[in-house]
Amino acid sequence: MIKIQLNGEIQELSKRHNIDELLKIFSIDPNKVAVELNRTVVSKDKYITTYVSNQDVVEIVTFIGGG
Amino acid sequence: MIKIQLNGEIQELSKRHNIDELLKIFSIDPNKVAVELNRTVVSKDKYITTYVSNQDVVEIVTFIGGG
Amino acid sequence: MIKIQLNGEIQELSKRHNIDELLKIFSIDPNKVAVELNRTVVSKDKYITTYVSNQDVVEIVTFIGGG
Amino acid sequence: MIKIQLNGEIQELSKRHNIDELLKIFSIDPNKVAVELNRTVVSKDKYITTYVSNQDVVEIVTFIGGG
Amino acid sequence: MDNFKVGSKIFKSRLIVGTGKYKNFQETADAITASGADLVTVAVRRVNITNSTEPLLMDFVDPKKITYLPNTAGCFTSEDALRILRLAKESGGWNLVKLEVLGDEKTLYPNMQETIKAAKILVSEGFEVMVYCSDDPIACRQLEDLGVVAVMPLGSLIGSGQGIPNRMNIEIIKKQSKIPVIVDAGIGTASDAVIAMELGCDAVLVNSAIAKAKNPILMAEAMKNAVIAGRQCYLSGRMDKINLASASSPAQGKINN
Amino acid sequence: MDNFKVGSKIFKSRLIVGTGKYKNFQETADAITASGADLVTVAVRRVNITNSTEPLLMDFVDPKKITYLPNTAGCFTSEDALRILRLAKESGGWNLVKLEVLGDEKTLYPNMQETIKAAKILVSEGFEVMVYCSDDPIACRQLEDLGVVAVMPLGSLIGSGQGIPNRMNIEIIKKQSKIPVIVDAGIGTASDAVIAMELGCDAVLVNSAIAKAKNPILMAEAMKNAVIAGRQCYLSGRMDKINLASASSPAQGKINN
Amino acid sequence: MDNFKVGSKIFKSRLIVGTGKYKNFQETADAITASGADLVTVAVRRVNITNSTEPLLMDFVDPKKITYLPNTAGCFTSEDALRILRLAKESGGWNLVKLEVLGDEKTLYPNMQETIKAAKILVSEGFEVMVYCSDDPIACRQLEDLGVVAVMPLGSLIGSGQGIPNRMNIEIIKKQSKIPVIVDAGIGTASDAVIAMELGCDAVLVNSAIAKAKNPILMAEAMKNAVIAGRQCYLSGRMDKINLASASSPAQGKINN
Amino acid sequence: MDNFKVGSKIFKSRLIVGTGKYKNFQETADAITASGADLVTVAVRRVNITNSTEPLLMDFVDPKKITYLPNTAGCFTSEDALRILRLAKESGGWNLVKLEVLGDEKTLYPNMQETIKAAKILVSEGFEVMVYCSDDPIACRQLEDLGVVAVMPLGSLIGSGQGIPNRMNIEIIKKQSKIPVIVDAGIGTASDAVIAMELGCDAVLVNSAIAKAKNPILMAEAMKNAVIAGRQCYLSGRMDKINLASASSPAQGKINN
Repeated sequence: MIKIQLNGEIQELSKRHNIDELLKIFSIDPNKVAVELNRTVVSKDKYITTYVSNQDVVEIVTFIGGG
Repeated sequence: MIKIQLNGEIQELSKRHNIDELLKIFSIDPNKVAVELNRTVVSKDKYITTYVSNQDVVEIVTFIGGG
Repeated sequence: MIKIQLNGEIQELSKRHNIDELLKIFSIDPNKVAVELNRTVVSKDKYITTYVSNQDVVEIVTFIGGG
Repeated sequence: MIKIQLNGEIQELSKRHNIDELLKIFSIDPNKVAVELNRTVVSKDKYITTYVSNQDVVEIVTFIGGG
Repeated sequence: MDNFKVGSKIFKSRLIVGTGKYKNFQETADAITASGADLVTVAVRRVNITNSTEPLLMDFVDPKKITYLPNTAGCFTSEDALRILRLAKESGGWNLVKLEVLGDEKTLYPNMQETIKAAKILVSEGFEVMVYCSDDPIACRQLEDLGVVAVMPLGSLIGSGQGIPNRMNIEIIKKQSKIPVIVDAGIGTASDAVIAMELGCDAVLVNSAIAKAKNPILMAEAMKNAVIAGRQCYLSGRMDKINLASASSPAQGKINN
Repeated sequence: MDNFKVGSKIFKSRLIVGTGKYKNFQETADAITASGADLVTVAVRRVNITNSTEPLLMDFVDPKKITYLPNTAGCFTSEDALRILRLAKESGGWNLVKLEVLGDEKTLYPNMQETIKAAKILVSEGFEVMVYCSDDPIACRQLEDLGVVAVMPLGSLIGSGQGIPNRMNIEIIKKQSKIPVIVDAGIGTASDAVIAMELGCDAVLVNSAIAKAKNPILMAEAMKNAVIAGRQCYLSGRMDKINLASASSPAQGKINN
Repeated sequence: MDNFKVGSKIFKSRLIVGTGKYKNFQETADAITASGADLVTVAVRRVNITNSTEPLLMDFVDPKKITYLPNTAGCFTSEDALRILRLAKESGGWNLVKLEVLGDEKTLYPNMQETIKAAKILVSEGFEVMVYCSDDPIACRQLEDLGVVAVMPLGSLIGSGQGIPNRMNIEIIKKQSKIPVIVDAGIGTASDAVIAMELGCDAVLVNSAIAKAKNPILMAEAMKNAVIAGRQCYLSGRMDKINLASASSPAQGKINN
Repeated sequence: MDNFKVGSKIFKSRLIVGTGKYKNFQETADAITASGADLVTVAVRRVNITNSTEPLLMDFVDPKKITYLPNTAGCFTSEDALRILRLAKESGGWNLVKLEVLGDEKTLYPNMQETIKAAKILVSEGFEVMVYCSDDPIACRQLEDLGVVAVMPLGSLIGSGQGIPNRMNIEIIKKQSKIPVIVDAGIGTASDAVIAMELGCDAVLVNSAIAKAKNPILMAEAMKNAVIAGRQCYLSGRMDKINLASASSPAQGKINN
């Protein structure tokens, strides 16, 4: 049982997950987002090998309308 | 007893008056106004000799603020 | 032998001509011009019956570029 | 005999002079100018005690018309 | 389709072009084609008696395809203007004409007294009269009441390219008019034409801005697109101007919140 | 063809549109189509964790067909801007980005100190940086010297629709720049866009003027034609303005001579 | 001294003020004093029969010290205007009058047809006529030829405070006129008055801009100084505008040379 | 009294004049007198070694009566500017100085990066710094936060006489500033100065517009009155602009009612 801050909100995970699993949990299409772990961008090819730990801060972003 | 239209309103006069009397009746200073009788200007020197008759239309005007 | 003023210049004609002949003399296409005889427009259907006399003033105009 | 650069031009002096003397030599009113010795401002109270040496760069400036 | 109706005629383009000031008739024809205009102003002048073989505008711009709008350019009295337009009518059965009676050589500003006098007569003779006029809303209404088919207020002096300094007058004229309002004179560049159309005008007349451009043909195309853009802009209803900034991207969802 | 080249990319349209402020994604997509733009700005924001099924911009505007230009709208420090653009780069391999570092909420005027700081770092990280900036010719040159691929001076405040009050600055910037100059912010109507292009700008960025029009789709089309008209006008070389009138019809040949 | 001569009269001030729209007669009088004006417009209206004791303008503004300029405000026909001015003449022997014949209630734009008609008659009756008119140079010349003593083209609509959008017309009118040209209507702020004078106008008429200011008395003083500044500026001949910078301090003598 | 306070000093006049570009020192002195200015900018330059008898500005304009404001005109780096002002300070104990660091010869536009750098140092050395700057509201706030005593945004390019194209920026700067805002550069005519003051500016700096007028002395007086008029206008609160007409004479009491 770990706690992370995901997009500004606390989320509880049963165990440490890698980014790939994390996206699946929230059913997010990896091709449409970018992920930041503790203020560092995680490149797509590291989604499997990168695990989130307790207290980690994760941001998952996408493109929206903007001027 | 005659009726005249004075500045757009019907006024009753006991008898035919000249302009000079007419102004006095309404206590109007002759030096501050101009008088029109039936659409013709009455010059100041004719105030004594010019009489208003029944049905006459009289306008007494002065200067007011304007742009 | 008659003299007319044509478009501002004196022209001599062997005899009285109608407008139709006049245009032919100067090889002008009737369909591209309008004719004025002594300041009155001559309608196309009167070109045959309208004759120019000595001293007449004739204007033959067309459309040119203009703003 | 020393050489200094004064306002961009080489000047020869018979000997080392202080700023006060220097101004006198060129008959310049001390109250109307400021003096810079080797890019450092010389305050008026140091005119007597500040001497120019060979190779020194001196600027003497005043106020002129400007926008 | 958003056609342009004036008098009894309907045109595809809201850009009317003049045919003066071009290098030659070929350039005139090419510019008209590039501009997409189907209504062009023309002047009435004496034919060359001494050389009747010299080419005419009609040889390059076919009046059956492009409607000629005879004008009275250069007339300084109502009499002259009437004389010209009666000839124009005869020469091609033209009914739709552009009246302009000028006040002086220096400004080419309209003489509205003479213009109104001539308009009255032309209407009575059955002409469909489009009138070059000042941007005076009252004079424009008087012309409309006389029965002219369009008012053509000047944006600025003919051939000056100074644009439309007094936009409020043009707007007032447009708001009050039931007949087409066409900005005539003063258009110097594409944005001037767009502004005229944004003000709600029904059409724009352009001559010098095209003929006097370094590249008249390309400028003719620019004007075509400008008039279309201005019309679409007017129809779509512009945003309000505001005095402070308004973000185009939402604040919500910012990662640094 | 008169294409628009910025950095290593080439675009057909000189109209760049923003994707903010629309009623919904469908309207956004329709407006883009009507505008003819092939480069559109987008913002980077958190995905909705709680409802991952809600539609995304990408579902309506295909990044393979329309190039996304990630911006840093809402960033007030260089750090925030860098963070956003690094994420943007990762999320789609985007290299061409729009940097904007704002000075305050009220004006959304750029903070040029922070902007220049961020631009320097982004260039060093291999980004192709287009920069929203003030209309300060010196700052624009400093940005160009840093290696940005385009300067985007504001016409007036973001979303204000106030147009381009200071045209001389834009002209000076254009004349001195080897990289594209794009008027960003302030365009409120079609004529504003035409004026920007007439000043010689390489492109125009429009968002509010389209999204906030009563009919955004028609306004998008108006802007498309406006940018084309302005570009053609610039290329064709406008007539000179003159202070008096110049007749469009010749005096020669007048019957009343 | 640079006096202002109109008709047979000479005035010290080139600022003519209206006397309408003030809170009361005292404020009117104070504003006139602050403005330095020695010529003020007044309207002609019926006296109050039912209460002849109510104060009159004359009780506050002495016509012996300040010249009254009777106007025909509110007249929409030449007949009405003639009637008013004939009464005005009688009421104080006034000869110098301001003619205005309006075209409609909404714009208060002059009806030039009626204005010219009335002007002709007034001149023949020996009036010295100053005429509120459009900024139409031809109509202004026609009025001058009729013998009016001053033309008073509007800057913009009466009471609109929109200033002088069409400066070229005012300049043309000034250049061609031998009689005084006075900008009437539209002045909304001090700079508008200065601009009118910089264009070469002989005087300016202001009413709403003073009466409707938060502090009318101070604004009256502002207008006084504005007209003086504008006149001096016109007489001194402004510098030319240039398109690039020109240093105010000399390069020569710089220590870093 | 409505004095003008900047830093620790108080001045009577809100018109600051430059002393450059005059025919000679006598004209400079006469213009200053006519302008009523008690604060004038001066440049720092090498004395003429070869001819120390040639007259100096000080011989015509007494620094005890008229405060000299040393500027750094012609400096393109913060180092040069610092050097000049340190000399200026010594030469007369001047503390109140005008900093300008220019970006290039052609535009004389400020280099804001260098300007901010120099301002920081000057403030730390105890100078009271007035700063010539761009009309960038964010940069102006940064300067205020650094402790400068006045910001002097350019209206337009130095010596161009183009006036104040971007009025919104000046207004924003004025609204946000606790220190005086002075429009510097670009004033070409009296109305430009009035407009600057109407926008709420605390003072105006004028040089070329006076020195380059045909009659500099009269123009100096014009500018004096212009600044007074503009200030009074600002304080009195102008009427609102309206889009239609508003009669200045009452309808009530009309004889034709």
